[in-house]
Amino acid sequence: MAELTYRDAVARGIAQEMARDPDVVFLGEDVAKAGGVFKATVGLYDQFGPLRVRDTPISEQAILGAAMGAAMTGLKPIAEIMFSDFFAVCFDYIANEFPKSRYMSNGQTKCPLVVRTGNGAGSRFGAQHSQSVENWCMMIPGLKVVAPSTPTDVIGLMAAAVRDPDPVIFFEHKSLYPMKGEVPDGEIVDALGTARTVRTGTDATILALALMVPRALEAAERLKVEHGVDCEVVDVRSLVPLDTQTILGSVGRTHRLFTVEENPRLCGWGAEIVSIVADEAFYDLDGPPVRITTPHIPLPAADILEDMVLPTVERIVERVQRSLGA
Amino acid sequence: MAELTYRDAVARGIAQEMARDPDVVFLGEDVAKAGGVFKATVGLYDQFGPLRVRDTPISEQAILGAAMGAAMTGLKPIAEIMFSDFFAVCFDYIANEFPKSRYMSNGQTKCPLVVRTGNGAGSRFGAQHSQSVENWCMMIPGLKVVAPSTPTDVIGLMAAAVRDPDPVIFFEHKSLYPMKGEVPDGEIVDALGTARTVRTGTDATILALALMVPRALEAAERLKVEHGVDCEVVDVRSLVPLDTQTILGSVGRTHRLFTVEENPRLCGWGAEIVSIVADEAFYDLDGPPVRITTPHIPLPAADILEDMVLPTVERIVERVQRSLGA
Amino acid sequence: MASKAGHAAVSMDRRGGINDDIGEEKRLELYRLQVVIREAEQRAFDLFLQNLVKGTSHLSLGQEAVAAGFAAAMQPKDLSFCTYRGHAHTLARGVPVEAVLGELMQRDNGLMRGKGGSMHLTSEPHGVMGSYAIIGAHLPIACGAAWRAQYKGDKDVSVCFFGDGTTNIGAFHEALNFAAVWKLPVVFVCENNLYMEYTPIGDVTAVQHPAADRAASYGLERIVIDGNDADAVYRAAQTAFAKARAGHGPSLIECMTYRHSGHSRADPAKYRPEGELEKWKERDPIKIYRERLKQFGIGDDQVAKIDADVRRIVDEATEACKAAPPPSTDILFTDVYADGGWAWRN
Amino acid sequence: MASKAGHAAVSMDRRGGINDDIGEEKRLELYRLQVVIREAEQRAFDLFLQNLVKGTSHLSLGQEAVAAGFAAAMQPKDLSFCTYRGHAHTLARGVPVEAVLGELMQRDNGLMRGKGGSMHLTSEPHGVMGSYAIIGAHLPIACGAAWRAQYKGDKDVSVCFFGDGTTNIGAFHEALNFAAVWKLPVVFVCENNLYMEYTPIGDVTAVQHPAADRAASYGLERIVIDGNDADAVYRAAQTAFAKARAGHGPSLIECMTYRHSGHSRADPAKYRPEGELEKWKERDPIKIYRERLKQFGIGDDQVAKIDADVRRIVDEATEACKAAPPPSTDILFTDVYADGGWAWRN
Ligand SMILES: Cc1ncc(C[n+]2csc(CCOP(=O)(O)OP(=O)(O)O)c2C)c(N)n1
Ligand SMILES: Cc1ncc(C[n+]2csc(CCOP(=O)(O)OP(=O)(O)O)c2C)c(N)n1
Ligand SMILES: [Mg+2]
Ligand SMILES: [Mg+2]
Repeated sequence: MAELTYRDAVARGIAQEMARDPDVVFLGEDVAKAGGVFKATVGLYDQFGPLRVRDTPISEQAILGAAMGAAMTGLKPIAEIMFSDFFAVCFDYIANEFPKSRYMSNGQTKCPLVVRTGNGAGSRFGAQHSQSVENWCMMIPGLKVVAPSTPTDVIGLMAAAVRDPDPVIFFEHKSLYPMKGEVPDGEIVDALGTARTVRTGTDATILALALMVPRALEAAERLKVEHGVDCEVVDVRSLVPLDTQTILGSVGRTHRLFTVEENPRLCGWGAEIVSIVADEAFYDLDGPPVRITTPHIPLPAADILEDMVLPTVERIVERVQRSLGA
Repeated sequence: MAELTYRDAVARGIAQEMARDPDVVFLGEDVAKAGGVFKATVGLYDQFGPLRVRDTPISEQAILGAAMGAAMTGLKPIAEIMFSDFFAVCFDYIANEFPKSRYMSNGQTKCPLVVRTGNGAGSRFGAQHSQSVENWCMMIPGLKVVAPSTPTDVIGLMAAAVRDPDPVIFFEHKSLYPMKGEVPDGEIVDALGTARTVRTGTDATILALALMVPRALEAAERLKVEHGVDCEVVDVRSLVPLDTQTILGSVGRTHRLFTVEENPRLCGWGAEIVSIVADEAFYDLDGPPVRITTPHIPLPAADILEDMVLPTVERIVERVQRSLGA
Repeated sequence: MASKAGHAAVSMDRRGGINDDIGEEKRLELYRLQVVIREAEQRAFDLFLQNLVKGTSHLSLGQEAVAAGFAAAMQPKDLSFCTYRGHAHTLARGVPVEAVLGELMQRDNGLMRGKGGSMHLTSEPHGVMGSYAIIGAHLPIACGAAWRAQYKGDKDVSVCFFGDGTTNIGAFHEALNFAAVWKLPVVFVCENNLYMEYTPIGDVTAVQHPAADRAASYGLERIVIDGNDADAVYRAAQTAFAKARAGHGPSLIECMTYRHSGHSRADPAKYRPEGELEKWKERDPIKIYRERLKQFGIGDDQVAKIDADVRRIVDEATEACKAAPPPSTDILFTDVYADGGWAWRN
Repeated sequence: MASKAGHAAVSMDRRGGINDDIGEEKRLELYRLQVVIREAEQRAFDLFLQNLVKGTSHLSLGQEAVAAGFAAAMQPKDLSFCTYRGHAHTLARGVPVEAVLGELMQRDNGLMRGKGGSMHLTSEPHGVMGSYAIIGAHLPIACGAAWRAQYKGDKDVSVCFFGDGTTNIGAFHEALNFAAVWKLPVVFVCENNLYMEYTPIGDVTAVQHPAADRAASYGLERIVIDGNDADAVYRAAQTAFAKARAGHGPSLIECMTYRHSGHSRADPAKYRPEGELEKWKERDPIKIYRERLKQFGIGDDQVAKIDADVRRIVDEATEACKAAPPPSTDILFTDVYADGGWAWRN
């Protein structure tokens, strides 16, 4: 066991996979010599050299297109898109190329690649550098989508993503980069498609992702201490495949559902999950499922404003408590 | 009154607005001299001339960027993106520029433009030319999003979109282009943000959009005749603003909700609406809200395959009837 | 015209064959490939008129020399990246006519059993790594395949075909710069047929030669060739492939050509000035090549034999497709993911 | 170097002023603008060290001559489109220092009251039509504004500033071709400061001059100027603006310059070779311009007066910002839509 930041876990996860498999290559803007603008890939260039860790021009389409072509023909590229907001300048690969090629070719082609990206708010970067865009990817058939919340999960899910034969979009949360956690020694390999129950409870299920997980956990503690409400907290981790068994199982026990989503409200991952639960577990529900999201507005830059829009511990506590009438 | 195709309604709607306001201009690929690849803009070039109706290079980013710059400084551009799938090559404007500029500038800038596009399946064009991507836009704060299902609505909502001071994404359904309808003479101006109840009923509410509206209507007729189930059918028309009053009002009367969505399932508009209804009208619901969607797969090209994936009248009938136990 | 070979000296060798830089065998292959494309595409058009080709389709009638010239210069492991207008390039790599027509006719014997459709022809075993229907998308993808070759020390070249209109989309620019900086073994082939869908390329492009006049932006040589002359294409391809295999990076080749039919099956091509088509038909690549064969002393009988042979293959393919069932619907949910299925949940 | 003016002959006029093509008044303006930028940016950096500037910020220290030279040549109605590195261009159009620093410090007196942040400075009344933080996005947008001018017969020019790294993204290519074909009154200004974020532009670009060496791709003249010499910039701007206003279309101008600080506040810029910064500091645009003023006989007292005046303005702005409250939170939900609100439902 060692204490590691979420940031350093990224480099360790990539290094673990690059050391294992010479077909794993890594490309992106300023990722090699400079170690990335978030310093999340420091050391990889020195360890694996300029042929495997490559700086690119500011050409996001070329980055993702090249990753795809390499993946189709035998490599296992990891591509960085610096901020997830920039998916918008290379969205064709994410929406139309990676996820459709295998199907359209009736299984002839493959696309084993990982796109990792800095996602989420909290850095006061304003509306074009702070978005949570997991739903941009979740909505596209043919992708896999994960968003770890801890350093250990970063490594384990990175390994799972790199080893997965399908295109995986890997969301790192920028505000979690400095977060520390205990990480086991040795190889860590996790599984896509698995949620994790991070707190058991009986009164309600709270689903959260990435930065919202620690907030949901803290809210659950406060709900317990201050209001005697015992919440189960599930770290969704993987949006596609979605671990509906864990989610439906939890709601089946607690009979109430809350989602804590950083994305602006409309068509967020919580909407999809609520629609699944409302359909398949309607009679399990003792009250309305409630979504706690960032309001449907662009993100403001100023700290005081940004802090007001993301779901906070207070807002989660207040909303759950109000709903449960506790 | 005159009979008009949905296709011709597009040109009439645009012409109505261009005749009214000299600041309305129109640009896109092959839209001017050739009248558009769907022949939906035939005649505009002749009527309004080469300065107002302009052919562009295959440069979707330039098209939308230019539309935005023109809109910010005094024009009211209508831009065509030939197939909605191509939003993926110009998504930055849709996701990051149009909808955020006013907010980021604290209200200093404006962006009154319309992006119209051919959306949806049915033409056997395969996975990259057949998608329903309304949710790609609905999920972005700051946009408005409409998808008419009739010729009259095409004209009325086009007028509303052009006159609206915000960016509006206007989804035309490719399979509806040949559809005919009676259209009133004279100017037609509709309102964004308004759903329309196209069939009243008491047993369940069926929400549908674009091509799914005639299918939902036909299903409702069959449910009535064959199963004695009386469904209310609501043409959602406008995803943003969303007419939650009409939707919640209808569910409040029928106590059951079905959505019929052409989009692949995850994070479709129906998910959002179900999550709203489940939260705000939970105690109105007599049973699980059910989403009838295209399965979460890329679209196949072959007719026999494509016909199997979109929600059909049969599937709607079967699903509603099974849910209602009728 | 950067193809420096020009008309090489001809010398008959002892066996009566042709011994210029191309040679009889290659010339017959070039001819055959062009005829295969011509006949199969013409058949596709006929079948469309009979309502047997569904969806859209984009023919290369008139552009056969480009596909044939490049394919004839390719090694088996070289890779093709095509557009929606990709039947020609797919056939040129040896994909059976039946598999192509079957896909256009949406039959179970189609190359992708109807799942992809005419715009997405893909045959991994033939090195056809896909046909892409979003303008420009495959240029970066071809770079990636070339990167793999470079990284692994493989000697294959990735060849990426696209149209004149495609030079104005962002991905073109990103791919060219990327390929040049990384010195990738990729060859970009612009088939300049003078039109995007219905708009003349000159109306929307700042330079006369939309690809070649931009080569310098990527440190590349300016290359414009006669895309209706299969020999010229073949020579330019050989030069570019040799450069790529030697590790000297990408090439961008603009082939001047013309499509005889409309953009897609729905297009009667009324936007073309009168006489333009006729003028280009005089330079029909197959006509040119028949003359070329004659000029190099290849007999009419050999030509006739190829023609008949191809006709028979296309006829048989047509019959096989007509007889083939529609795709079995159990493939609808297969191959979304690598596990063969489509499950997005557990 | 395409700026043909060079050093024009100098002649003192009767009043002791300077009478070359630029003139004393304009020179003092050019100097003042550069000093305003230098002082305000330096202050922003100091305030960052005091933890009073939040979020990110991208300074133009060392690049002042570009902003000043263009702004001094612009008419009031001309429009500026900037990047995240846009403080300089915003200040150069006359936006008060207080409004800029207030935005960086996320105060209620900020230009956008903290809603946009340092990367999105916008001041419609000053013609600053936004600062854009997605690389390349604003080039097409500037085309659109220029299209409006062309369509309406307005005589304003849209001026679009961006960096060397931006020349490798697709939107650059689309915008340049679009502007050239439509002959739009837009001027594209590439500030080549040799680096993208931390990577030297030469490492990732196929040509030496990332903008100028591509001008021919769009039928445009190749223009590279000394971006640290405000006079050279001013002259190039005038030429380009005159061309645009005359209806002769766009220009692309590459200004060679250098940023003295890191890419953003978080960057210590360790990736630069030793001595490079020092070499460029010898060509500090403000130093150059002080010498220029002297050479043209403008007295030290005038210079000192400007320096003191600017210092006072920046000091006062700093105090005003420090005293300003944070943004009132009731603006959080305003101005998503034109009705002033954010309602996505009824
Ligand atoms: C991004 C994108 N924009 C537009 C289209 C529609 N489209 C299909 S083919 C075509 C014309 C392409 O012209 P060109 O590159 O010259 O190729 P050609 O069809 O002439 O072979 C267009 C505009 C598309 N498929 N993708
Ligand atoms: C599409 C996109 N990709 C990447 C970035 C991240 N990024 C911000 S500034 C920058 C470097 C830009 O370099 P250049 O164009 O030379 O401008 P400079 O910062 O030197 O002024 C990068 C890569 C971005 N903002 N947008
Ligand atoms: Mg063409
Ligand atoms: Mg730079």
